[in-house]
Amino acid sequence: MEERIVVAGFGGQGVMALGQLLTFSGMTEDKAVSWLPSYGPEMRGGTANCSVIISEDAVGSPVVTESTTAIVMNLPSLDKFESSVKPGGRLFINSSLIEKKATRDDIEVYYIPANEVANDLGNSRTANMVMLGAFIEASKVVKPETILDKAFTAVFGEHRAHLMPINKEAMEKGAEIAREQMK
Amino acid sequence: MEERIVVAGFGGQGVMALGQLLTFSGMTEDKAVSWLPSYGPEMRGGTANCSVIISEDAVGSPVVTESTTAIVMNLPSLDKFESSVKPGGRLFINSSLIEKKATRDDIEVYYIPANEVANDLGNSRTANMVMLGAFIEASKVVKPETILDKAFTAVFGEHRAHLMPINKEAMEKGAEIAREQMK
Amino acid sequence: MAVIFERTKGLTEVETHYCPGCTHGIIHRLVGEAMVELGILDNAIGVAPVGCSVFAYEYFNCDMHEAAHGRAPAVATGIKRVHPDNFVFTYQGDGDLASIGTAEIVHAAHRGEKISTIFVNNAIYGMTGGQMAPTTLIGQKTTTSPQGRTVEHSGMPIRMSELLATIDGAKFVERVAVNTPGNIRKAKRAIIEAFKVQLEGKGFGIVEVLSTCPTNWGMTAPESMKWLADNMIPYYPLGNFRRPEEAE
Amino acid sequence: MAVIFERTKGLTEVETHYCPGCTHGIIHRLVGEAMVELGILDNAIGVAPVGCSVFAYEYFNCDMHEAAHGRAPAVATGIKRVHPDNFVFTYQGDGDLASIGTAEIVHAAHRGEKISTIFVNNAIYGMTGGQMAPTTLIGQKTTTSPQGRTVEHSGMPIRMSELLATIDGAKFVERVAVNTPGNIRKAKRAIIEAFKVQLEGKGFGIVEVLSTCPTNWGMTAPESMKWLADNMIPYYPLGNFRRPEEAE
Amino acid sequence: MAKGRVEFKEDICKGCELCTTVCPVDIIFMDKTRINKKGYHPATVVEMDKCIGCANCAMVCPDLVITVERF
Amino acid sequence: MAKGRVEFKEDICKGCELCTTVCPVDIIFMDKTRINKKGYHPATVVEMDKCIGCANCAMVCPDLVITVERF
Amino acid sequence: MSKILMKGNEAIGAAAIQAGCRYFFGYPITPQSELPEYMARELPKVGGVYLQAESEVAAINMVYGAAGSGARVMTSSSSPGMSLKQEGISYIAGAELPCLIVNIMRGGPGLGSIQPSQTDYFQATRGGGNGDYRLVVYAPSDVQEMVDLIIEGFDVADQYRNPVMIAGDGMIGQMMEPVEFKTPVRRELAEKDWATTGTNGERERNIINSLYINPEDLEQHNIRLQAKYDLIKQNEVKVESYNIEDAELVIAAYGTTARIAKTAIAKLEEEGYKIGLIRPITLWPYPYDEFKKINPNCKAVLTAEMNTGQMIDDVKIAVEGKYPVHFYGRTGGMSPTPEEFIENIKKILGGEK
Amino acid sequence: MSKILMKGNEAIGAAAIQAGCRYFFGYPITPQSELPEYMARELPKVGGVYLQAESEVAAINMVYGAAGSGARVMTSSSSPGMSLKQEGISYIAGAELPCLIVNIMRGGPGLGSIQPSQTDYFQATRGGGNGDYRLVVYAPSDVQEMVDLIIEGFDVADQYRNPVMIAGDGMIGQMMEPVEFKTPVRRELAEKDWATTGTNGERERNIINSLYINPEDLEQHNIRLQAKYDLIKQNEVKVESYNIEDAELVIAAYGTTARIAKTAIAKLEEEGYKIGLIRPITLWPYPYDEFKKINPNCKAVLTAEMNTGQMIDDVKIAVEGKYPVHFYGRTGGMSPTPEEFIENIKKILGGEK
Ligand SMILES: Cc1ncc(C[n+]2csc(CCOP(=O)(O)OP(=O)(O)O)c2C)c(N)n1
Ligand SMILES: Cc1ncc(C[n+]2csc(CCOP(=O)(O)OP(=O)(O)O)c2C)c(N)n1
Ligand code: SF4
Ligand code: SF4
Ligand code: SF4
Ligand code: SF4
Ligand code: SF4
Ligand code: SF4
Ligand SMILES: [Mg+2]
Ligand SMILES: [Mg+2]
Repeated sequence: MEERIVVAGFGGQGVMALGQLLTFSGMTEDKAVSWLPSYGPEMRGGTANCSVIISEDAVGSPVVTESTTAIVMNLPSLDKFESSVKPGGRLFINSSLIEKKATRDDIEVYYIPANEVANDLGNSRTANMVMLGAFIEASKVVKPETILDKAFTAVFGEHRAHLMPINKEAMEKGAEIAREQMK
Repeated sequence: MEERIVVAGFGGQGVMALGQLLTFSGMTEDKAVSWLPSYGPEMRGGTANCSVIISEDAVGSPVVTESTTAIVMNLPSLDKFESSVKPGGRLFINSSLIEKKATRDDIEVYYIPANEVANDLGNSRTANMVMLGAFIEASKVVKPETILDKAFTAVFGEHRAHLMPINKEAMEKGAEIAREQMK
Repeated sequence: MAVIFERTKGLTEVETHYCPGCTHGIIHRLVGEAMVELGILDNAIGVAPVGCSVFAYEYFNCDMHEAAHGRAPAVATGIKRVHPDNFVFTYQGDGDLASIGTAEIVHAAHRGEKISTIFVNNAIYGMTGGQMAPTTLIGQKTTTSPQGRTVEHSGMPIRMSELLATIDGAKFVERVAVNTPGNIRKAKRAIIEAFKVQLEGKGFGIVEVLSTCPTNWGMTAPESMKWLADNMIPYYPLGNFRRPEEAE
Repeated sequence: MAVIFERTKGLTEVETHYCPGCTHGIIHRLVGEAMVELGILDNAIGVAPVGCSVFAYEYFNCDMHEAAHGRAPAVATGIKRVHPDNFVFTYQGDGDLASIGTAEIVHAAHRGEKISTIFVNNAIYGMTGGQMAPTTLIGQKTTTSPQGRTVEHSGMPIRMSELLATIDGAKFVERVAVNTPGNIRKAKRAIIEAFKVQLEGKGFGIVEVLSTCPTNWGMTAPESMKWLADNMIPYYPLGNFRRPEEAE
Repeated sequence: MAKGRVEFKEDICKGCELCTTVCPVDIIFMDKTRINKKGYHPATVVEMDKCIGCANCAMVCPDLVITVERF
Repeated sequence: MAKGRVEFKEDICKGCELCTTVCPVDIIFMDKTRINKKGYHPATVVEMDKCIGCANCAMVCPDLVITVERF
Repeated sequence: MSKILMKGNEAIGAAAIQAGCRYFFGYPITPQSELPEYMARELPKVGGVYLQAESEVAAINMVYGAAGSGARVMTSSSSPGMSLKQEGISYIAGAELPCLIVNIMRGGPGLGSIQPSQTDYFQATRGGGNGDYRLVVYAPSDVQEMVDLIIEGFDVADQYRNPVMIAGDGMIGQMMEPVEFKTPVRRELAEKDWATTGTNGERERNIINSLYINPEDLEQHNIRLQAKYDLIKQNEVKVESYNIEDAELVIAAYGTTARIAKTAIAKLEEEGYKIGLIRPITLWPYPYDEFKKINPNCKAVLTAEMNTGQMIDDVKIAVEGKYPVHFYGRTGGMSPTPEEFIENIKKILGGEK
Repeated sequence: MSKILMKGNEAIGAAAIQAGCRYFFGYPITPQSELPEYMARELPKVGGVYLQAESEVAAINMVYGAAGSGARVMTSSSSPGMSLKQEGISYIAGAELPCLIVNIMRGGPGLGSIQPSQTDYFQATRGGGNGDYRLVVYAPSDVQEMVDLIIEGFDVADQYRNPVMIAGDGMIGQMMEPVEFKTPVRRELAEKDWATTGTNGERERNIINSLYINPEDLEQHNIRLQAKYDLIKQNEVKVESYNIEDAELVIAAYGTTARIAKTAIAKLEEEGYKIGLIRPITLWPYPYDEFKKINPNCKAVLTAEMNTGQMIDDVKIAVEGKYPVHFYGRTGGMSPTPEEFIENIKKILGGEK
C-alpha cells in the first residue's frame, strides 16, 4: 500500500507542517516515507505545496504526480490538483475559503470548513490540523496518537507543547466532519 | 626545401627581431613562413628564443624541435640548442659572449664575435644584425636586400629608418666573417 | 478637484511579488516617478539585480536587463559604453552590491561610469530567506547569524556610501530612508539629483536607500519602519556624502 | 667591527626573478626582516599573489600558499580561521588587490580578519607586460592606455588606502614608499606596526607600498625612483590613515 | 485646510497597514470583515470628509493602491 | 664619523645602479669592464676607506647583494 | 541509533560534522541555503567555524586556504554559484587539496529557476574549470545515501588529496527522509604533513601551489595527477545495478531520476516487461565497465536525466555502439514521472505487451 | 589585398574590427594580452571602445550588457580567466545573446603555466557554466583560418543569437604567420529588434533575461534552445579531412596539434604509410558524421591533443567501438612533435614498414 499525498495552499496556511506531521508519523509507524516541498515564485503569500509519500516499500519517486489524496487549502490549489487524484482517491477541500465544488465523480470528496472550525476553536492557525484530522479519519494512514504524541513535538519543538490540546481538538473536529461525509 | 631555424639568447639581445626579419623576408620572397616565440620564466634578462620556418610548402608544425640552423647569442642557449641541430645543419655562435666551443662535428659551426663587431660599429644593439648577416650569407635562405629594403621598416617601423645604414654595415660584417669560415 | 497622486507611468501595470509592506515597492515607485518627471523613460535602460527585486524587469516601464548577482554595474557599463546617450541605471540590494558585487560597484565608481545606482539596503538577504548581509547590524539575528551578528566573528557592518564617497568618480552619493512620508519625499529628491548627475554627464551617482524586510526581520510592516528608524539610521546616518559642486 | 646589515633569514637563499632595480626585492627584504625581528617566522603562513611576486612562495622563508589572482585575502581568511594563533600575511600587487581582488580585500577588512597585507602599488600590471592598472596615473602610458590614461575614459586612479580606511575592521592602514633609504626605513616601521596589530589580535592591517616597475615604465631603475617621487607620491600621499588607538 | 479624497484599489492591497500609521487624521483602517482576491484584509477609509489630501498614505503605500485628489 | 666596510656579492648583482645613487660619499660605481654570471656589469666600491657604513646602499639594493660592517 | 526525519540539506551538514568537518565557507543560494544555515547553528557548538563569504569566488578560495592548512573543510552552492567557483576548484585540484564541494543543482542556464535539475553533470564530471583535473563526484539518490557518501567522501578526499563533489539535485536537498547516523567505517589516512601550519622551526617549508612555470615540470605534474586519477578509477567506482543481465531494456539514471525510474520499472514488471537499471553512484569515475554486463540481447539503453542529455555521452562511450542509446529528460526544474518513463519505454520497445 | 605578417593575437583583433566589432571588454592575461593591447590601440581609431574591466567576471558581464543592447562585442582571456567567465557565459547563452569569446589556452590546472595547451576542450564544448547550453566553438589551426573564422563567427553569433568561442591554443596566439584580409562573404542577418536601446516610445519594452521562475517556462525555453542547437548542428559543422577513406590509421586532432600531425603524416607517407586525418574545425558542433567515412579496414584512430585526453570522448562517441581509439598527448604547455607522432603511430601499427 502506498499513500501519495499532495497538500497545497497559500504560504502561511501550514501546508508544509501538515505534510511533515504526516511524514514523521509514517516513519514512526515504521513505514517508508518522504516529504518534498515546492514553492511558487512569490516571496510570501504565494502558493506552496508538498508531496508526502507513506509506503510499505521503499519510496521511489518522491514527486507526487498521481496522488491518492489531495488536500487543498485554497482555490488555486483546487484548480491545480483536482485532476491529479487517481480514480478512487480522495480530495479534501477547505470549504471555508473555497466556494467551488469538485467536478470529479470518480473520487471521494470531502468539504471541510477548516478556517471556520479553527476560528471557532479560537486559533485560526489550526485550520491545517482540522484538515489533517479529517484526512486521517478517512484514510487511517497513520494513527492520530502518533501525530499527537510523537510527531507534534518533533515537528514544532517542545516550546509549542502548550498548543497540543487545541490542536488535538482541531483534529477531532476534522475527524468528526469527515466521518459525517464518509460513505 | 625547408629551413627550420631557432634563434636564442638573453632577452634584450634582439633574438625576436632577428627571427621576425627573417620571417618577413621569407614571406616577401613568396615562401611559406612562421615565427613562434618562447619566453622563460624570468621577467627580464632571462633567456628567450624563437622558432622560424621558411619553407617551399605550407608550414606544418611551427615548433622547431629539429633545426636546420641554430643561432645562439649566449651560453645557456648554446647548451640548450646545440643538440637540436640536424646533422648537416648549421650553428652560429656569438663568440663575443660564448667562450665555449661546439662539440658537434657533423654540422657546420660558425663563430661570430657579434658584440665586438657591433661595438666597433658604435652600436652594441646591432649584434643581432651581425649574426643575421652571417646566417644569410651561409644559408642564402633569403636575400640581404629583402631584409634591408622591405623587412627592416616593416618590423621596426619608419621611425627607425635612420638606423638602416649601420644595420646594413653590421650585416655585411657578419657576412664577411661567415664567408671566411665557410668551407 | 485635481489628482495629486496616482500610479506613475514609470511602472508597468504588473502587481509586484513583494511581501506585504516591503519598501522595495515604495522605492520602485520613486524611481519610476523620477524617470517620468525627468522625461527619460523612453530613453532609459535599467538593470535588475538578483535579489528580491530580481523581477524589477517586469515592473520598470522601460527596456531592462536582468544581471547576474552583483554584476549589474558591469552590465550597465557595457550598455552605457555602447549607448552613451541613453539613461542607464541599476537597482541593487545590499547582498548584491555590498557583498558579491563589491568589485563591480567600486570600479564603476572608480571609472566614473555615467550610470546611476539605486542601492536598497535592508540589512539582510531577503530573497534567499534572511541570511546575514555585510550590512546586517551588530546583534541582528539572521538565519546565518542565529545568535546575532558579532563584531568578533564578522566585523562591523560595512557603510558603502562612506566607502564609495572616497572615490573620485562617484560624483553623487547620498543615503536616504523610506520609513516616513517625509523621508520618502527626500529620497525622491536624491534620486532625481543622482539621475541628473548622469544626464549632465558628470559621472557616477548612487543613492543608498534604507529599506525594510518585514518578512525576514520577523516583524509587521509598521514595526519594521520603526526598527529601521531606531536601529538602521543611527548606524547608517542619512545625508549627502558627495555632490558634483563639492567634487570639482 | 660589527655586521650592521646582512641578508635576512626571513628570505630563502633563492635569487629572485625580478628585473634589475625592481623594488619588489626591497619590499621582500623588509617583510622578511620584520618577521625575523618579531620572532614570528616559524609561525608564519604567507600568501603569494598572481603578479610579478607570484614566486614569493620561493622567497619568503616560511610556509606559503600561492593564491589565485586577487584572492589572497580569501585564502588568508581560510588559513587564519583554521589557525588563529599563526601569523598570516598576504603580499599583493595593485592589479591583484585594487582590481580583480577588490571584493576580497574590502571584505577581509570589513570582517576585521586578523591578517596583514603588504600591498605593492607600482601603478601597472608588471607581470603581464605593462597594462593599465586602476592605480595608473592620469597621462601615464601603458600598453592598454597607449595615449596615456584619461579621466574621461577610465576615471581618476583609485586610492585604496583612503578607501579601506573607511572600513571599521581595517585597524591599521598606512601608505609608504621605498624610493629612498629614509622612506625604506619608514616602510619597515609601518610593516612592523601592521604585523603587531595582528599579533595583538586587533584586526586587519595593510601597508600600501609605492613601488617601481622600471621595465614597464620604460626607465632605468634610478629614473624610476625619481618618477615615483615626482608623480606617485603627490597623488598617493604617504602617511598613516588608521591605527588602533584612533580606531577604538 | 485643504480637502482631499482618496481612492483605494482594494483588490491589490496587501494589507500591510502602513497607510494606517501615517494618516494625520487617522481615517484609514483595515477592513477585517473582508478578504480580497489576494487573501488580505484590505485598507479602507471611513469618514472620507476628514481627509486633508496630504497623500501621506499614498506616499507610504508600497503597492500603489491609493490615488489622492485634492480640491 | 663612523667607519664602515661593504661587501658586494657580485655574482648576484643585477647592475641596476640604485646603490650608486644613494651613497653619501659616492664610492660605488658600475664596473663596465666586467660582466658577471647573470650577464650584468656589477656594482663595486672604490676607495673603501671612505665608506661611512651608513648602509644606504644595502637599504636600497633589491637583490641583497650588499653586506655592511661598521667599526 | 534510530532514524530521524531530516531535510536533505540539513542532513548534509549533520553528516559533515560527524565526519569531522569543522569549517564551512559558503554563500547563500536557493535551493541549498538550509545547509549553510544549519552549519551556522551547529558548527560553533562543536568548536568549528561557519563563515559566510562575500561571494562564491571568495568562499572557494577560503576553502583553498583552509584545506591547504590541513583542515577538513567544505563549501556548497547551487548551479550559478558553482560556475563562479570553477577557477578556485581548478586551483584546489591542481594543488591537490582535499575538500568537499556540494552542488545542489537547479534549472539553468543562467539564472534559470530554483527548481531541481541535474544540469551540471558536464561541469561536475569534466571540470568547468581550466585544465585536466577530475573531481570524485557522488550522485546520491536518497538522503541516507547522501549522508553515507559525505562521510566516506571526506576520507576519499584526504586519501587521494583531491576535491570531492556531491552532485545533488534540488530535490534531494529539499526533501525530508528518515536517516540513520551509523558509526562510519573510517579509512586509514596518512598525516597531512604537507599542510601549512607554520614550520615551527622543525621542518622544511610547506608550499601549496598549482604553478609550474616550466612546462616540463607542469607536464610531470599532470602525469602524476593522471596516475592518481587512474588509481581512483580502479578503486572508487560505485554503481548500483538491477537486473541488467536479462533486461530487454536498461535505464541509465542517477540521483533522484533513478528513484523515479525504479517506480516505473516496478510498474512495468507488473505488465511483464524486463527492465534493468544502471545507477552510477560515482559520476566520476564513471562505471563504464558495468555496461559490459548488459544482456547482449538487450534492445536499447535509455538514458534519463533532469537535463537535455549530458550523461548520455558517457553512456554512448560505455556501450560502444552495441545498443541504441535513447534519451528521456525533463529540464528547467521539471521532474520526470514514472508515467512518462513507461510511455517512453513502451515506445522504444514497440507498443504494449 | 596582399599578405601581412601578423601575430595571431593581433590578427584576431584586426579580424574582429573588420567584422564590425567595435566593443572589447577584457582583462590582461598571458598568452593573449597582445589582443587587448591591439584593441586598446586600434578601436578608438574606428570610433569603438576598448575597456579594461576590473576582472574577467566584470568583463564578461560588460559583454552581456553590450551584446544585449545590440553591439557587436567581444572578450578574450586565457584558461584561468576563462574559468571565471563561466557564470557570465551561461547567462549570455541563456539570454541568447550574440558575442565572440576568445580563449587562448595555456597549461593547467590552476595557475598552471603560460605555455600553449588545449586543456579547456571540455570547458569549451560542454560548458563549464551551469545549465544546458552550447557555444559554437571554432579551433583554427593557423592564423589565416583564425581570421576567417572570426569574421564568420560574428555572423554566426548574430544569426543564431548565440555566443561563439574561438578556442586557440597559446601557440596560435603567439605565432606570426602571413595573413590576408579578404573581403568577407557576409550572411544576411535580421535586425536586432530585441536589443535594449531605449523604447523611444515607439515599441514595447525589450527585456534581456535568463530567469524563468516557473519551471514549465524554463523547460520550454530549454526546448527552444535545443531546437536552435539542432539547427546549428545541421548547418555549421566544419571539418577538414585528409585521406580517411583508405587510411590504415586516422589521426583526430585540432588546432596546432593538427598541423604537427600533418608534418608527421607527410613523413610517414614517404615511408609508405597511409595515414588519414580528421581535423574538427568546429569542436561544437562536433563532426561526428565524418568518422563514418573512415576506411572500414582502418586499424585505429589516434586522438592527439595538448592535454591528457578530452576530445577522445567525442572520438569514442563518433567511432562507436568500430576502431580502437588511441591517445597521444602532451600537457602542461609542452607541444607534440612530429617525431613522437611517428613513434606512436608505428607502435600502434606494429613496427616499421
Ligand atoms: C551567483 C549567485 N549567488 C547567489 C545567488 C542567490 N541569491 C539570490 S538573491 C541573493 C541575495 C539577495 O539579497 P540582497 O541583494 O540584499 O537583496 P534583497 O533580496 O534583500 O532585496 C542571493 C544570495 C544567486 N542567484 N547567484
Ligand atoms: C584570473 C586571472 N586573471 C589574469 C591573470 C593574469 N595576470 C597575471 S599577473 C596579473 C597582473 C599583475 O599586476 P599586479 O597585481 O599589479 O602585480 P605586479 O606584476 O605589478 O607586481 C595578471 C592580470 C591571471 N593569472 N589570472
Ligand atoms: S523577503 Fe523582505 S525584501 Fe524580499 S520582498 Fe519580502 S519583505 Fe521585501
Ligand atoms: S616587470 Fe616591473 S614589477 Fe615586474 S619584476 Fe620587472 S620591474 Fe618589477
Ligand atoms: S491623503 Fe492624508 S489625510 Fe487623506 S487618507 Fe491619505 S493620509 Fe489620510
Ligand atoms: S499601504 Fe497600501 S498595501 Fe498597505 S495596507 Fe495600505 S493600501 Fe494596503
Ligand atoms: S655603506 Fe654608505 S658609505 Fe658605505 S658604500 Fe654603502 S652607501 Fe656608501
Ligand atoms: S643596487 Fe644591488 S643589484 Fe643594483 S647595482 Fe647595486 S648592488 Fe647591484
Ligand atoms: Mg537585502
Ligand atoms: Mg602592479
